[in-house]
Amino acid sequence: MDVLALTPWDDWSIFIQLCVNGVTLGSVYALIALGYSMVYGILKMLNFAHGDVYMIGSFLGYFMLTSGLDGPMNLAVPIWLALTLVLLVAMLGAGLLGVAIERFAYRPLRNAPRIAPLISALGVSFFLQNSALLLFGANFRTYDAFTLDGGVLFTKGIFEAWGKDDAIALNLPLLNMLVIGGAIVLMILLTLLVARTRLGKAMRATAFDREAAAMMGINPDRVIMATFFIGSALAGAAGVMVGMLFGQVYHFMGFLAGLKGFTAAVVGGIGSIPGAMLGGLLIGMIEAFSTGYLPEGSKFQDFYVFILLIAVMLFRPTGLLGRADIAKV
Amino acid sequence: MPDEPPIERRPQESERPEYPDAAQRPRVGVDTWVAEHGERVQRGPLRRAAERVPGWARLLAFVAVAAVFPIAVDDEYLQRVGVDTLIFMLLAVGLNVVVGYAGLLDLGYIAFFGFGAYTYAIVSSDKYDYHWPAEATIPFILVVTAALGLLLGLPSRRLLGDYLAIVTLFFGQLFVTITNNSTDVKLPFMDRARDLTGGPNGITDLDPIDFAGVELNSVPRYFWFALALFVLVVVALHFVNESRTGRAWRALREDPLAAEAMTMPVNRLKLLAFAFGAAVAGVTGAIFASLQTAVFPQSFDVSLLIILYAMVILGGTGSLAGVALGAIVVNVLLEGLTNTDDTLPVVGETPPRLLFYGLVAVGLALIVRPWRWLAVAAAATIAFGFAARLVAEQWWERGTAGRPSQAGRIGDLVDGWLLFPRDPVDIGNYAFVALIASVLVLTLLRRPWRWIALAPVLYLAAFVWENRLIQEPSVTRFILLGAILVGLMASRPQGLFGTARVEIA
Amino acid sequence: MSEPERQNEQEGQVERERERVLELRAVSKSFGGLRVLSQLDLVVHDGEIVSVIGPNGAGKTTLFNLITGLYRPDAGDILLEGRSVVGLPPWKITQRGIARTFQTLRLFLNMTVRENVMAAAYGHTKATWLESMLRLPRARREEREIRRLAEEKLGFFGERLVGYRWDQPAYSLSYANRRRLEIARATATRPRVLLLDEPAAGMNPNETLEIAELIGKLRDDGGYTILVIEHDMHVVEGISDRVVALDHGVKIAEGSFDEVATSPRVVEAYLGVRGAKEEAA
Amino acid sequence: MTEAPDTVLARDGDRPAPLLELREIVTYYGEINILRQVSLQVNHGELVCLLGGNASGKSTTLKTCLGIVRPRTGRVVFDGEDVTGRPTNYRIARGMAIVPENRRLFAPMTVRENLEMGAYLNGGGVKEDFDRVYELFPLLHERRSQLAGTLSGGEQQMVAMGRALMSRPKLLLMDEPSMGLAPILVERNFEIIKQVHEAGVAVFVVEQNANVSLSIADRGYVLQTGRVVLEGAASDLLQNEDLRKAYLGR
Repeated sequence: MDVLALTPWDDWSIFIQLCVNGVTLGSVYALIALGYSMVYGILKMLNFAHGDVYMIGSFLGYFMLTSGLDGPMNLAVPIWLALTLVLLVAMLGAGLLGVAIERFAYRPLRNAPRIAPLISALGVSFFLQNSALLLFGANFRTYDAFTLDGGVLFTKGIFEAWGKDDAIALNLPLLNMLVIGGAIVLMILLTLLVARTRLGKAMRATAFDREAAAMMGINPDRVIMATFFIGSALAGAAGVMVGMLFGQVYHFMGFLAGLKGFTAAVVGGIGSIPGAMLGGLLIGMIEAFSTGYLPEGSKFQDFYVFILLIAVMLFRPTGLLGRADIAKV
Repeated sequence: MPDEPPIERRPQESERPEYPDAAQRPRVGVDTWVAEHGERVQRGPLRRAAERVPGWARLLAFVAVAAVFPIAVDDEYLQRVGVDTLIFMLLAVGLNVVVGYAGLLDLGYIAFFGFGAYTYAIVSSDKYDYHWPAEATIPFILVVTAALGLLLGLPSRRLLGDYLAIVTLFFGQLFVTITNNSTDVKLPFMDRARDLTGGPNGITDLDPIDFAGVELNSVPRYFWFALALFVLVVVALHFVNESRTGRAWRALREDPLAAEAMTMPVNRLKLLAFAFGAAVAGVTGAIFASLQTAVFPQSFDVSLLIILYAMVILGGTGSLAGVALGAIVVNVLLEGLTNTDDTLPVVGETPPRLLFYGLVAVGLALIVRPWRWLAVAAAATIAFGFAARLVAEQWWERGTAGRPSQAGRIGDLVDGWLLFPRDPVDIGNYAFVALIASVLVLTLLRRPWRWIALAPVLYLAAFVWENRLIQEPSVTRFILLGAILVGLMASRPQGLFGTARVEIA
Repeated sequence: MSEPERQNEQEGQVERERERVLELRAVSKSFGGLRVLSQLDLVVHDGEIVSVIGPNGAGKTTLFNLITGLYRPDAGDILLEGRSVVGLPPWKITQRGIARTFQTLRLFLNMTVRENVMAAAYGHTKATWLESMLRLPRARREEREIRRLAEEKLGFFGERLVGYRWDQPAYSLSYANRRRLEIARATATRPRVLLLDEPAAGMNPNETLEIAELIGKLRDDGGYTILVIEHDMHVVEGISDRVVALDHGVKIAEGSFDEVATSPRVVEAYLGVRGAKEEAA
Repeated sequence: MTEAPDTVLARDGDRPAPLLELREIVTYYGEINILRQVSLQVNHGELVCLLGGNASGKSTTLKTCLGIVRPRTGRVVFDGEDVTGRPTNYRIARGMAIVPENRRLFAPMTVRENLEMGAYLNGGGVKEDFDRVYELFPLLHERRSQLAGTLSGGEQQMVAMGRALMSRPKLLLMDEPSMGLAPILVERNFEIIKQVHEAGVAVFVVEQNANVSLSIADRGYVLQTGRVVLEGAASDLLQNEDLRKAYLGR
């Protein structure tokens, strides 16, 4: 028992607060993981540049937010519209970036040895990171989402207190609710798209057998492009959400977030959309709980996530919701 | 026979010459695939000649040239670049075992390098007050890094290449996080919180390697030590590669399932490859640490990984000579791009500028065919520049108010040709983004338009270089490296010196 | 026509005495609720050539994958020379004496023809990497031996895979030669039992004829016990001591070629009316 | 029966232009030369087969027709139009359809979804298309919500045929319809091909099994290491000595 710095029994309000943080963070990771998973499903490659697309999306949101004349966006529009606008711009920009990356870095390598697009992806990632460093500098930029309404709305909890006998304080900041809600809406839209629409079916067909799909008249290039657009747009959305949550962005933020999203996708079962969501949530929770309960958790949360990854790899190599491909012999 | 015999098509004149015994060969039902394979493959004469030089001769030639390098070059900076290059070559051949031979994507390789360096630091400094002799330290590091490699490989043993990539990438990141943060750690078995790794300040004042009575107290000595180790490692790896173990590695790279069905314990072999790579990286780390006389977490971050992969890929995975060559090319390139202080004696120009314009020229020469178009493009670019300058002098004074930020012969030349805005940073940034977009668009354009658009794009590249990139050499070289990696993959996935492999999905 | 019959007659008497090299006992396998093999019993005796036929999806290749350890049976036992091999990894099973070829050809394409065969000798060579690194005598001797072994195995195919072809990459081989190389590679593991998965698929009639002869030669000269999946009924007729017909994972007929080919269930599920007519003709 | 407008009357040969024509196609795969000056044609409503051993370039020829492989030189003309530079989806929209080798169904999708994919360019198929296919293969109607990967070999073949017919093709390309199939399925398969052909659709079969394909074809070509070495009426080819020796055996 000494191992743990704190246990949930000590203070339930902390437990609940950590849950909220975990779910919030988890939904962001899930959004990033979805991009990895979708791209892996259709191209069978890990898009290492995905984290950097997320970073660029975040910066695009930042510039949109601060595009007003004096500091934060002070256009004469309601806050919800401003936020939607920021989100849309980031998603569109990140989506287009994803499409460009696919077109120029991955498409020429469709028939190359498997390792080639991975290397190319590393190159793109490195290029984007350093370009961002050149363009935006090494400093953190502050995401002034709070100043949009004078910092009143976002910090105010939905339930300021939840007075019960054991006096558990519950604070659900609106910002967290917005992030969670936004992520859920995006994920529902994505699930519907893949299951119901013609594009979704084409995506599934292309993911299963690209050449056969081409033989049906599906243009795989276009389907892959759409996949990259959607996946990258989700990453862009995640970038804005993270910027608002933590209040800052910087050029190297994509690497670690990408790694976590990536882990989420693998833990959930790569190629599986619900898997990515579950994996994201799990990792968000682990990070949150490790800061509260595990030894040296705030410094070594990455370590605990890594342990989770190893554990899943050991006991369920296909991920929690992934299906084992029967080896075709 | 039927009334109307089926038409038989004789090969036409324009086709390849027939074999002398063509008349006797049966025409239907015989597969001539193999017999004609040789002539069906197109391959340059230069490459065929190069392939005929035996490996040991190449190694000998290299050693002969390299051994005199520290004597011939009496400049400590250059000698230091030489040692660094050898360290990179060692790292590259080690990585090649994992990536090239066994086909495993190991993205945590740098962590083994760092682990070796930190282990050296721990046993050879005042930090823990150990001062082991190098004769013990080096074998020790060899064994512990190999063991760590095995440990990391274990959970990945059932996994496909991609999953291994993420586990190892994460591991590499974790290594930096842990070394960076272990300044004030209280683990369950400790009585109090302790500083384990020195955090960002690292461990300093390491002992120099003192191997078999020879203390490595100068850069040339490190150079020879690294060279000897390199030769040892290359010969050892070559022998292993030629043996049943190496054959099994290659087999599992080709088809792990078939390899397993043919008596090869795939997982064990993967782990072995992993441990081999780790051991080479660990020992190299020890040399690196003692050369630096200090270790810091930042030395082992992901940039180094990318650089190493660039080396291995550029050289062509799987070939020892190729990856070593790749290491030389990439390291010299990167060094050259950051060295803005020196002006090269003969050409009277700083290395970065020379390299940049050189790279652009070589890149164009590789892509543009026929070469007379190159002259046209150059002329068009020059003309475009003067025209732009002329226009700007009329209408946009701010655009010509600046000066080249570095002196040099090329700097003087471009001064009257390029635009130099007064405040180049912002404009340079926008121009940089525009340059990326226009280069991408250029690859999409069709023939005549591509040539027409080439001149302005080249001019834009020069503009961005002179106004923005040249001022931040340490960022620029990585941008260029990333771009080269992507470009190389798109145009020649087997690397500059590698042979294409046939892969059937 | 009387030849197989006579043999079959003898079979009954001799069966007890002949060694059961490979035996499957009530083996079942499902994938995601889909039953691919159920309660399959199969015995292959020493020196026998047994053919497995059946429509696509009948579970033939699954059977091979189970025997070679790529899949693990849900139930039942698989015995090689009386010892169970269930649960062993594929490489160990091959080392014990079951080698196979693949229907879809899985050669090491970028390795040379000779290296392909040499690689398969991994299981019965012992030199460690350290010995190889130092070029110790054992490593050198083994290397010479497996080189000779590879050349001998390749020589089994007459002139097809010898001489300059030794040093050509496997991808440059013709389809038929790739099939031959796969067989050579399998025999280099020194197996007792050879599993051949559609060895004549994609070959023209001449090559098919040749491969049928070769399978007989493998048994007679090489001493292998052979289990083979084949669609070409001419091949099946020409080589088999016994034929087993599967449909939907169940054995629907077993016996001499004639017995199986005329079994109504086999005609209905596999041969079709025309196919049966052709066989009768 | 299947309604394939425009092509029903095309068999009497009053139209001189062939439906599909390959002109001196040269193809490379990486550094290796696969097709060397292959020329052939398929007329309206005709059933043509292309024979050849493995690695003779049969499948590459077919992929060239469809635009999956681009030739280095040579032209592909379909229905009077040069489609050499056109992508696959364009050619399919103009009336090609293919039953790929080994069927290549979308295993994790249902039978109905597989059929929809066949009519992808028509927005997933209208009711008549489904009715037409279900009429030809009533079993598919029964199995329409089942996952294609769980069907037996024969049923999968029906889905593959049905999927190709969903786009109402003028030309049906068939890649090795007998490859790796049980005798009973080969037999059924070729009956279906005959049926489709009799409904007026031109069929181009690429096969290794000379006997069964020549017995239903109008004309045939023999391909060998990337060259057409023989061509003629199917009945004549069946008599050809070289071909008999090489492809028909005994």
